[in-house]
Amino acid sequence: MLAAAFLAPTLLVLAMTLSGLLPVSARRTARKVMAAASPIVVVPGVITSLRAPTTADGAAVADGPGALSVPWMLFGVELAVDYPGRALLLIAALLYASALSAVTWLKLRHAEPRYTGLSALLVVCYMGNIGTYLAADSVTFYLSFALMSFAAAGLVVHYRSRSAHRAARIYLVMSVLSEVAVLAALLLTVAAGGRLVDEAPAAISASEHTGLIVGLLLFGFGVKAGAVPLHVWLPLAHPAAPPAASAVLSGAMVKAGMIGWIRFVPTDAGDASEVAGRVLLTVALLGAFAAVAVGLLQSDPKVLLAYSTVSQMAFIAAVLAAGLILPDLHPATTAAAIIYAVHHGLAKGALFLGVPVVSHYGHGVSGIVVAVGMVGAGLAVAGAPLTSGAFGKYVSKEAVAGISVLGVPLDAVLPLVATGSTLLLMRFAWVMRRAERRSRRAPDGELISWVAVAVAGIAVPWIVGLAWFPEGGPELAVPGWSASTVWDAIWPILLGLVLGSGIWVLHARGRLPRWVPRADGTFIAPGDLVVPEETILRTTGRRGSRGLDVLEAHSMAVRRTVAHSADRVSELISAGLLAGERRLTRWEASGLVVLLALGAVVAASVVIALSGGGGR
Amino acid sequence: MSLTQSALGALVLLPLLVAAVTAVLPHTPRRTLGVGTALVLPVLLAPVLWSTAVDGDVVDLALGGYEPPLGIRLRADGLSAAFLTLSVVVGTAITAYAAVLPHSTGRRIVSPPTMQPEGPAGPGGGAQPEPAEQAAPADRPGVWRPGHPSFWPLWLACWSGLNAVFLSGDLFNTYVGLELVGMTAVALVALGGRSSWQAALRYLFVAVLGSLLLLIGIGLLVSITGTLDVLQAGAVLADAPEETRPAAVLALCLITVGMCLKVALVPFHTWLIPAHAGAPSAVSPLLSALVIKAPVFVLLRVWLWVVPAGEDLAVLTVVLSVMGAAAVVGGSVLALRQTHLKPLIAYSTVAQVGYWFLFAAMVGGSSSGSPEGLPGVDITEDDVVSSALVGTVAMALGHGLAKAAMFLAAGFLKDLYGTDEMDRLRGVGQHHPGLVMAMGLSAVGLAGLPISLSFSGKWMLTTSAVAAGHYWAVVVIVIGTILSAAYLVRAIAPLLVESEDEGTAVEVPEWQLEHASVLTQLPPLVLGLLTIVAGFGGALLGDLLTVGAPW
Amino acid sequence: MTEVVSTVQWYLILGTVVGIAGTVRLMLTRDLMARLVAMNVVGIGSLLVLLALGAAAPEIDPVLSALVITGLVITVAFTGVGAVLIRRIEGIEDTQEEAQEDAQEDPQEGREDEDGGERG
Amino acid sequence: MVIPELMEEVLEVSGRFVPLVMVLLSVTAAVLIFPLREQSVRLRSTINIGLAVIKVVLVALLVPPVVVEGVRPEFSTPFLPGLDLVLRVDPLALFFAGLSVLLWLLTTIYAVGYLEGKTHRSRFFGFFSLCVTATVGLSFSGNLITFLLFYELLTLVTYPLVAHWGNPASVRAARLYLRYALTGGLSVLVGVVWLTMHAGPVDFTEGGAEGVVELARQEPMQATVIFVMLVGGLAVKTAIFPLHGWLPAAMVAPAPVSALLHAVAVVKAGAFGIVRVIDDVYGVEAADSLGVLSPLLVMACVTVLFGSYVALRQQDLKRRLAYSTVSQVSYIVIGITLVDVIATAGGLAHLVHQGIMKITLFFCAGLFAEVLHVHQVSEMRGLGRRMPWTSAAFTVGAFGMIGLPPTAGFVSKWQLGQGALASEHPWVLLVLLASTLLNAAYFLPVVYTMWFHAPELDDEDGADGADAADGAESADAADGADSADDEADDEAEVAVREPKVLLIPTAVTAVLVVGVGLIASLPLSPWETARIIAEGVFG
Repeated sequence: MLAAAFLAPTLLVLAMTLSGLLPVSARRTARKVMAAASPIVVVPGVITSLRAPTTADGAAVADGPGALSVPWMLFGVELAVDYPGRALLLIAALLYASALSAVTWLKLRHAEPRYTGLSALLVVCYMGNIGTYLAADSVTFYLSFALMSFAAAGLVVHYRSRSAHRAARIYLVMSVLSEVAVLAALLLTVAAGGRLVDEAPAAISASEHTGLIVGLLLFGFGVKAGAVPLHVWLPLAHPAAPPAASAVLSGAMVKAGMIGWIRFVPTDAGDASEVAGRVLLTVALLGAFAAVAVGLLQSDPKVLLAYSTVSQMAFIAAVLAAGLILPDLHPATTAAAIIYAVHHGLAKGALFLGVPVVSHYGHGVSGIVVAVGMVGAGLAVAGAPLTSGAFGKYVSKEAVAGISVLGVPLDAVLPLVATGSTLLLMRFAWVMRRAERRSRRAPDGELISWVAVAVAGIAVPWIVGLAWFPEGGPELAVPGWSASTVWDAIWPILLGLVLGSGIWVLHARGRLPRWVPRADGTFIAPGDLVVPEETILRTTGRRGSRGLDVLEAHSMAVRRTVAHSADRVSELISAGLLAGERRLTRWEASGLVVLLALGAVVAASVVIALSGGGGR
Repeated sequence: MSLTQSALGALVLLPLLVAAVTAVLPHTPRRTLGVGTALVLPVLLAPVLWSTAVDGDVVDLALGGYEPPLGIRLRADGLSAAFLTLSVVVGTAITAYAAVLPHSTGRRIVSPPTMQPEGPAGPGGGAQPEPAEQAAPADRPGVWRPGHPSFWPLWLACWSGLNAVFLSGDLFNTYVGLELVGMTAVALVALGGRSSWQAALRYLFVAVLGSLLLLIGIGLLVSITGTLDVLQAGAVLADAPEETRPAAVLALCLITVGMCLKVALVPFHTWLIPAHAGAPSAVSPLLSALVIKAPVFVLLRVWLWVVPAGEDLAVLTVVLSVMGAAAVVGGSVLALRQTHLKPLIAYSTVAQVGYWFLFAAMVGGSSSGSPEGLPGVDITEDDVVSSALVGTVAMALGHGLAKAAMFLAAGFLKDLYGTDEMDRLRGVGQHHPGLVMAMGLSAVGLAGLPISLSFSGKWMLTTSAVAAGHYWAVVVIVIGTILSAAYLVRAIAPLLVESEDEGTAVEVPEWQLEHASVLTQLPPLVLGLLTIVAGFGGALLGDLLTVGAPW
Repeated sequence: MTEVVSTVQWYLILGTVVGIAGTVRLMLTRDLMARLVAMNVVGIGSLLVLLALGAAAPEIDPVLSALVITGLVITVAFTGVGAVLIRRIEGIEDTQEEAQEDAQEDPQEGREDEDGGERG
Repeated sequence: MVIPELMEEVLEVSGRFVPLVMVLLSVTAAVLIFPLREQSVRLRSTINIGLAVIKVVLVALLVPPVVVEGVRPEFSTPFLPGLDLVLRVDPLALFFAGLSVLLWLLTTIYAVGYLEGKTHRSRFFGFFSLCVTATVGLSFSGNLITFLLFYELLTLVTYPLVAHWGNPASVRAARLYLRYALTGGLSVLVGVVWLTMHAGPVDFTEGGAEGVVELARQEPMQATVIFVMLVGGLAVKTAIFPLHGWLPAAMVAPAPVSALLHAVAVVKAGAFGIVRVIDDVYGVEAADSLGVLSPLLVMACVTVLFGSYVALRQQDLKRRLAYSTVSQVSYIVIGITLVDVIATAGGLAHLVHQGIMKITLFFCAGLFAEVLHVHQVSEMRGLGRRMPWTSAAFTVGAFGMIGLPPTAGFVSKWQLGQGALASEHPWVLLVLLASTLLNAAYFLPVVYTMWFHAPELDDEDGADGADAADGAESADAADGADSADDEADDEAEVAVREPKVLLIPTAVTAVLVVGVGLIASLPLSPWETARIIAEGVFG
């Protein structure tokens, strides 16, 4: 079944490709049928996730249905479904299935342009994405990572608009940098003996280049996970993609960076781990709040959601960083990160998928359903009690107890992220409420998939956190119903609500101070840092290339001069020879030469005759 | 007299006889007889080659039964067999070419008032219409026509002379053969019409001077040794008393200078360019491929078989090899500067001659830098000389094959298009793929690139140069190879490129193109292929040359 | 090595001097006819040398005599060819008429004879 | 299992003739083709392709006995006094010969289509066959002199191919090529002569020829000079900086010729020669102790970066590919000079991998030029829509060049990286990564433009008419054509017919690029074979 999880999408994409051989009309039909069938390819993945056994400590059972070894492929492909893989596989399958059905189960006139191609790309991304979760050897991991990264560029640029092109360009540049960093790190890891993912952290910490490898890993996966300041592509790419694609980008793909950290960064590498943890924690906290600040100033709902993703991923990063700083916490932080990731993936997926749903179904009876769903998802992201968000936040907070930043305990800082989320989501709700409503249409794949994800967002995190949680794993704190627990979950949200309402009231009355930037996406453009970066790069690029042009011109000039003088010299030589030859061609000259030769012979023989003493 | 021996005699006498007969025959039978001879000679060659190459015997024949010192003695050892093979192969190919394309044999004047005294089907007349006739006004009595019937007797006599030189066992014979070759060669050059007469005369003077020097040298040797026989003279000189040595050296010097004149070693090469370039298309290849091989052969004989090596020859060997090096480099550079095809090829001959004289350095012995005694090296003096000999002979033979093909092709183009200026011949190669292919193959041979006989020769020569410590020779060979590749590309590449400027392109009447049938392209192509194929015969040649070798 | 020697040496020296003088002339003149004559002088000089060499031995060497005779014949033959060529070349430089006459008398036959003579 | 057994018997009986037959087969093709008339297309193609297929089959049959059982069929004949021509089949020989014959078959098919209706085809295919003769001979050469012969032959027979169009530009380029190659060849020649003087006829022996090793021990100075001459000469064909000048110029040749120059014939012959010299003549240890490998490594690294950098600055597609070749071929040299089993294997594997990838790219470039007259990178907008299959193949090739998994390029790059880390020069990893970045920098924009920009059509109005195909997808071989959608009518208008004869070989190589990478660990895959060879080299 594990093999089928990969084979099914491969076959589908192959079939879609090969249908290009058919005549035009047949090709169109075939592709339409296949696109409509595409959500089915996740079924083996779901089954695998549900049925694959894990051992008591969360590892995959060797020789079981949750492990697969293909020794002839590449350098031996190893796949294993362990606890993190299983959990993430499930949400990935759900998200992708929803995205696919949102794209394909529509009336033709409602569908995206080129939706069959989009669905094929989604399927490819799916393969790569679940590959990163399930890979048990470094090469396979890299393969999946690269596959996903590059296929996603197609999602980003789908609309072909100017902004989509810009987003895709920046996305590709960042992806390539991340790929190279990851490649370098993995090469070093494997060289140190960490071919299998299980052995990788130990190998890294035993290697001579631990610091370097960890740095590369932080950077490489940081790009993918949207860690500040490497997040710049994210607020551009996620909004640029079609909503369904944004859902998987935000919900599943960014988790590939997280799983990379979890799989590879060693905790027992002493200083290296600690430094890495500190660095990660710093940037994570910075990102978690800065993203909120920047996000609040945006006006595009999808950009808002993207910044929310940056903030949420920073939250996860902070949790993981705690595990690096205090290795004892590691099992707990990892588990917490997984659960949080599951929750966030579904909730954020629901929000992204909800953007078009609101505009299409956001009135009348269906509007109520939609509103409920969206608010639910939003509350989940904010971490309101009873929601999966509360579960994730609670688990995380428990896991990081014992770490402090600048003297403030981390578990006291993290809830403030929820405040930020609340603010962002209020802004999101505000923007969405004013968003244009299009003509209503009959329930179709868009609505169904949104509903499915929203429902899954309620149930799945609990399954993952409770039913599947490995018995031998760290002790998992489940939020109880004590007042303090509930209060802990609620106060950040309330704080956010108060702040947000305050701002809104001020704004509504026009009392906002003049210096406060207006939230129209102009004060700080989406992608924040990327704007100056782009400018700098463009300038240096232009200057650099001009400099190189000059250099090249000079080297060409030198070369030409050298070649020219060489030509001159050879010309002189051959001209000299030619002149000599011309002179020699005259009979008298050549005769003189002959005479000289003969004279030399005679003279020589006279000398020999005299010295030899012999006579004729 | 065994079959082989009679074949030996016939190789010399048959062409001579046929030459005498053709001289008194009308023109068409001359051609037939010539072709017949060319068909017979390979058959005669076979037994000779068999007994030298396979059985390893030296074939000996005293003509008319007279023994040395007076008798005419033919002897075929390995060296003879090698050169003889060249003579027969190239000779046959050129005969075929001349027979197929009679107008390649020269130009003659006929008088229109008495309208074609030999009839239109004469060997020169061919079957083609003659537009020149219309062009020539009636009041101009003399008209140049392509084709010259005298080619046949002259060429056959020349062939006989060549074989005589290669087969002669005594110096007298060598001299006579060489004279026969020289005389007929001069006459053959003169067949090229008005423009070639000056060149022929110049050639004549040089040839005579060279012959006289040879004659004096031979006389000196005879007066010392009392015999004309090569082997006997060599044996006598080897044991000769010290006081005869200067005379022997003087003889050697005279012969060497004489032969250098005839072979056109730089700086005695100036006669060669007009002679070879101006000769008719069927003659240039003969001159370049065969005629200058005769003096080379004589030199090899005298240096290796007759006069024993000694310290006192050191200066001479150095001078010769330096001249050789100068020829390689200078000839190649001058070839690069030519604008016409045939002079370019003639200069290439000058350059090639240089290679054969690098051999002198190897005969002169090893320099101090020789790698003897280094790990894995076990070279003796004899090895150096013998591999140098193999190399030189291989290069000479390779040159013979390749140059014959090259000159045939160039002459063909010149005849057809009326010019051999390379700029004007742009793109004409498109009409004659076989011809260009032949030129390409022979260019490989001339440049000494693998796989070709010249390459094998260069290899052996380089090896022995390195073994003898003459590293400079390697440099010369390398430079020569690069330059030769350069000028050959310069010669051939334009043929393949369409003319950029339509105005300069030469036009060829349709009938002439038709006339340039596949058959005419065959001889150069075969020779070109042989150049390449013979490259695999290096080892065979090495074995062959040990037959009757002086060591 | 008695008084015979001196005679022989005289001849040798004479031959050498004649030969060298001829060569110098041959090599340095532009006049074709002069060159042809000089060529013959060289021939005679070398034949003198050969004769002297033949005489140096205790008894006259027949081989050298044979060489001399052959050399003589060959020189004559070459002179003939040379003469024909010179005539033609000068003919070109002279008037048109002459050149045509030269051509019409089919000079090849003459040359064949010379070849034949050489062979004999 | 009948066939291998049969093959074994055949090998026993006529073993020594097998390599000879391989060489002669191509000569036969040339001899048969040269005299053919221009018009007899079918006969010529039949001869060409038929013989090419036979050779592929022969090589395939030779693989099991030679690689697995260690049989070494050998043919030798005297060439010069004391020197033999030796043809021997060993795994490395078979490795290279396999690449040659396979790609040759494909290129021949491509060329048949490419040259349809053009002039001088008999000449072209004749020299084409001679070219493969030289390459096959080169691979089976059992000693230096044989190698040299075929090496020079290769130079000569490629000259008419480069000059094929007969216009001044191509003749100039061909002359430049000849100048470079002949000079290099002479350097090799002198080196070989010198070496032969000291060490006798140098047989290729795993771990180094005896005499040469001895020489290197006793006369390191001379051995070094000879090494420099040999490798310096070979480096010309390998286009190692600064001897690469001819390669971009030679781009004027017909596309199949460029393809084979870059993928198999010329460039690879040089690289193969360097492998032979280092591994089988000097032996890695001896060469390493001479201290000549590190400078060569540095040169190769400089070439890798330089080639990529210059490629980045090219706007002409073929020139960009040419400089990419300059860069990529030096990977092989890097692998060999790192003195490590894995690195050597990686380098050797790249010999084959680069060939497959580069030939794909050149096939595509040829198709673009032929069908739509696209030569500049800037003209490639929307090609994915107009020529989906070709674009897909190009994408696969480009991803291979960048070294993305699971393409063949990834396999060799990964192993080179591993080898570098295991060797004494871990810094080479930096070069590899920098090159990856540069490769991405000059290939990704091309791929991106192809797929995600609208084609420039005179009658095209919509800006969003571009085709939705996954240019970024690397998983599937000939993907990217999954484009049909509601706008299929539009597509039918924009898409052009891609000639099948040209497309099929292109598709096959593209599939191979991914296939070879995917099955890297299967026995007898290029990578596994390279590993076996490398293990032989290091004893």
